[in-house]
Amino acid sequence: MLYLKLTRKNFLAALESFSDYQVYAPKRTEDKVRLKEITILELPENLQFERCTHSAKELFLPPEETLFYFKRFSSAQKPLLDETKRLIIGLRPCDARALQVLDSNFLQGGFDDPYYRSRRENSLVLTIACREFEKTCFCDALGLGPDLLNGADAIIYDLGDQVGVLAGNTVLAQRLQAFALETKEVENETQVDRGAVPSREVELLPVKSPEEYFPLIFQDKLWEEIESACLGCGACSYLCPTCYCFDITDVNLGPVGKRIRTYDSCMFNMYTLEASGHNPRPTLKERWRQRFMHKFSYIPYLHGLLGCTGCGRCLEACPSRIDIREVVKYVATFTG
Amino acid sequence: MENFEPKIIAFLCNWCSYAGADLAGVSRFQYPANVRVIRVPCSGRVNPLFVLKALYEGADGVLVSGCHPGDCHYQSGNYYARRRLEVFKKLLEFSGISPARFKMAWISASEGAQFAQLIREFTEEVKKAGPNQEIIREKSDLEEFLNESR
Amino acid sequence: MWQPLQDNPYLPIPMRVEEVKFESEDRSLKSLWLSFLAEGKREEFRFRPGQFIELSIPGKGESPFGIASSPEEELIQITVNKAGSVTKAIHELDKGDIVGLRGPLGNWYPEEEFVGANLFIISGGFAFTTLASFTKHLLREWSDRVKNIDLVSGARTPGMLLYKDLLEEWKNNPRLNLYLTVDREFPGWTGLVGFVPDIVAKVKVDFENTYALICGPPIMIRLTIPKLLEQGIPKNKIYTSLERRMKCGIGKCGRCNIGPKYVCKDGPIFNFAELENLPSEY
Amino acid sequence: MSLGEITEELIAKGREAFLNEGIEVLLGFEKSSSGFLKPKAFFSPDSLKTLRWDASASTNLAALLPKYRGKKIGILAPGCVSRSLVILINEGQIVREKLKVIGIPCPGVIDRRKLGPLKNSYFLGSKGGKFLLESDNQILELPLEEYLCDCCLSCRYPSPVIYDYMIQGKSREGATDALEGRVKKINSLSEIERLSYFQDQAEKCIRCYACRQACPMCYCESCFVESSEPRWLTAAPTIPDNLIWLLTRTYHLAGRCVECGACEQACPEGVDLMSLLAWAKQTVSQLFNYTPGLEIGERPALGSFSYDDPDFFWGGGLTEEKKCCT
Repeated sequence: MLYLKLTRKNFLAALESFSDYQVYAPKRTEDKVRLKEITILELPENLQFERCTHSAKELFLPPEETLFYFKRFSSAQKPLLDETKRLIIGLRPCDARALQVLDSNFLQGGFDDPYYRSRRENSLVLTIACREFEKTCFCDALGLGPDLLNGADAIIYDLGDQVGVLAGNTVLAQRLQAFALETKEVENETQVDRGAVPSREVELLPVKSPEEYFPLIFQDKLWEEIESACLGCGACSYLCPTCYCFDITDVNLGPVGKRIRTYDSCMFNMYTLEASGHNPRPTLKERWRQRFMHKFSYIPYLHGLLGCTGCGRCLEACPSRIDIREVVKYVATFTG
Repeated sequence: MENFEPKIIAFLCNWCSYAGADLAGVSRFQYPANVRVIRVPCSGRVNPLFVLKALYEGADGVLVSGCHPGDCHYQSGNYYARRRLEVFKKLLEFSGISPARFKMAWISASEGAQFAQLIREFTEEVKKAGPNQEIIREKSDLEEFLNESR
Repeated sequence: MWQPLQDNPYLPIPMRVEEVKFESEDRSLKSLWLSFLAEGKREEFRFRPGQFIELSIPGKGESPFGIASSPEEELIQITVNKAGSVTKAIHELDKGDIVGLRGPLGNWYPEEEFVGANLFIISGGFAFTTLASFTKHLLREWSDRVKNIDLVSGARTPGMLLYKDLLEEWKNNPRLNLYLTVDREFPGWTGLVGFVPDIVAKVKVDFENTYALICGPPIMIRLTIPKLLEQGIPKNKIYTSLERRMKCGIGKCGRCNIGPKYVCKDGPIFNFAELENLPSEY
Repeated sequence: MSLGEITEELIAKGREAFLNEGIEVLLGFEKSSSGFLKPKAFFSPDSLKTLRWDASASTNLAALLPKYRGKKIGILAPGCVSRSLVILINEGQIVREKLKVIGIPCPGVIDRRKLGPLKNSYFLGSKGGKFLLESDNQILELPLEEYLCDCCLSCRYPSPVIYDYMIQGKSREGATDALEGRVKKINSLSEIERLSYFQDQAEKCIRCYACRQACPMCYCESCFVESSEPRWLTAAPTIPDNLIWLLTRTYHLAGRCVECGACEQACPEGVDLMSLLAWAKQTVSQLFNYTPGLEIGERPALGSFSYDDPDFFWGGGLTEEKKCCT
């Protein structure tokens, strides 16, 4: 990886060479901060962006997406791939980490999701190192940190009047090199000047190894305790950057129609309800078991990385203020 | 929009209003052809979701017509309908959907003339309100594919 | 694992309905035989007994169905129970209609493992589709490499027994001991009477070195397994095909998992040793 | 009503309900990791140590009842929750004998939205018209009145209408016109402005259904949004689909909503739900002189009728002359 130092002006000038890219950055409307399309000129020189309340998931797995158009009773079909080029700047290391979790589902495991792949391959993700911890952040409690690249195309460190850019993407590195004051080939984040990185002592969450969690799936009493506060809504899964479960339905207009993909949540009743009326996960006990185990056991077991990035969005969204950190601790101490 | 021809959906109760509409036809009363009639057993059967779904799919006006209070074949169907649809009509107005879009009427089996008059008035009102843009679904991409696939 | 037929696993392959046939008196079960619209697609569509497909009715949706035809047959056969909006639409299909198909999906019965062993096939109700495909393929291609084959097929009434013409054919097939049963006495019924779990206990089968393949409603499976274990068949030699609500069929939409295993991608065929250390979410 | 007293009394009444009345579960609150209270089902008397109630209890506990259907249930109930229970009894969802209601005279509950940036600070507790927050390790003492939900500000029934036990204390007095004010503000807008206001609300909605799950009146086995035959709206959170969701939800609550505000507290996207519901309550009470959830035995407003209901139908209640024109 290449580490480059540039003045702020040069860094923005370098970005102008991506003129054929749509630029997205976090923008506040009322009490929500979401990724909005802006022009490169509108990028603030201090490169300070608020943390998005809706994660970058909405650009890679949109709440609604057309898979293909069809003509009923005929074989006419027209798939719709989104190939717009996007440059997304201002995300945080936890968002980049979340994209790695989404990649593990959509780009590995024997099948390839063309819709997700075309959005992922046509996007450049530039994160910024966090200046301070939000009250609900806990990435450090999971062993991650506010200054990691986490597979992003580049991370921008605030070095006062300059910026330090650790570029994982070679194309981006070359374009920045022309404007750089200093460049250095490095192995990882520890070898670079990361400016003022916030740090606090934090007690690591007692996350177990994936298989250690398996026996817990038979402990009804544990999940009964966790379930009691949950209302069974989709707020946590829709706002979680690593929750990718989706539903597929058809929308018609006379003889034609389109098959669309929309969000779904393991907390909803219809999620596993079978045509016979049997529901293998009838109550919130089984559903909370699925939610927790999927992030802390199944994804690590199948793909080798935690399904939770410590971004804390579910803490803010939950109507019952359920705190997944408490659930991790409680599960670790549960003796049945 | 003078050449705008509104699409109107009418839910007519089978025992009175449907018969009234039939009488209007038999008696050769003239009334605009914009209305598409859906027969329902009683005005009490009309679920406000029918109205929202009709507007969502592209109707410009929705009419619900039943027997005059007291004449209902099922005794109380229209009384329930009266409370429900009045609250619903006001809800549509409160949410900013043009009041002309939804109309409720009592038409008995012998009021063919009134039915024709009702439809003439309602069509005018909807024409004045213009095409439904308040709650109509997004169709442009599907219409485009429809033309392509022809 | 199978080869994706094309680069977009969500895009159905256009098919034509060649034949339709009601399989049960109450017309709730209907079989369809499908052919590929495009030339050469049938050769590309290599599947093994136990796999399933997602049948797509544009405008209604998609549903998963086990493939009932054996790999040697030209047409793809599925049997559909009328339950929801998609299956109702499928029941209204007729010869010549165009539908879509995605697949073949999921894993298959591990035939290599069964070589040299006895096979005890148990089917209940209309879950006979993939087992029918397996048995047809077995009798046509490789029945010489297994010892004896016993098949128990049960249903609520004689009219509900699936693939009656196939069963007739197998009645006088020396290679196969066929036991048909219905839940209670019916006029003109000459076969066995009783629930599948009881018949399984009564049937004299050599349980030494035997693999059991069992598909049917959950209650039947739950009552039959202990009977098989009592006879000494180990858990890893009892295979079943699980039912689940499915959407994508390729392990992406996250809904059909049991523990870390996706029924659509890692299944639907599992043996009971595998199922033992998974949550009892099925 | 200082924090301490009510807690001891709550636990005492809870134990009594378990031991004397034989309840199997008590629906109450306990402190969450953020200090704000979260709903909790207590299954035994000695687990009641963590039972709490204060001004951060923004969940309507009646919404948790379906989870423990068939059991004998104890429940903490300020005014709005007790009225929800009355409606659930009238609509045949629960049986009065299976309920042990611990009535709480309600001082009002804090609106998370009004906390703004403070909403993620640690909530220490509420006491006598004040509440304490800890943010960036300094303690803030804030007046309850300025942060109460609009529902609580304009609440006319803060004391429980049905109860088996009653906690000492005084409910909040002086109902203001906070909710009516919001409705008036919207009514003062032009039709186009009203439409764009509600289209903006529809645009915020992500259809996570937290409002539905938080509402005790939304107990349907299968909600109309999950119906596929017919499919009323698509699963996509577009503005027209979300308008169908918001309007139909409001309509289904007309004459049933007790204005507890739990839906607005549950909504993660800040959608204005209470203006629609306050309008519905106002309209139903003006048209039919009906307030939901006050007596056991009353029929739902839109589930009943009277012969002299107002009549705005074309061709109805018209003068004789208009009716017989050709």
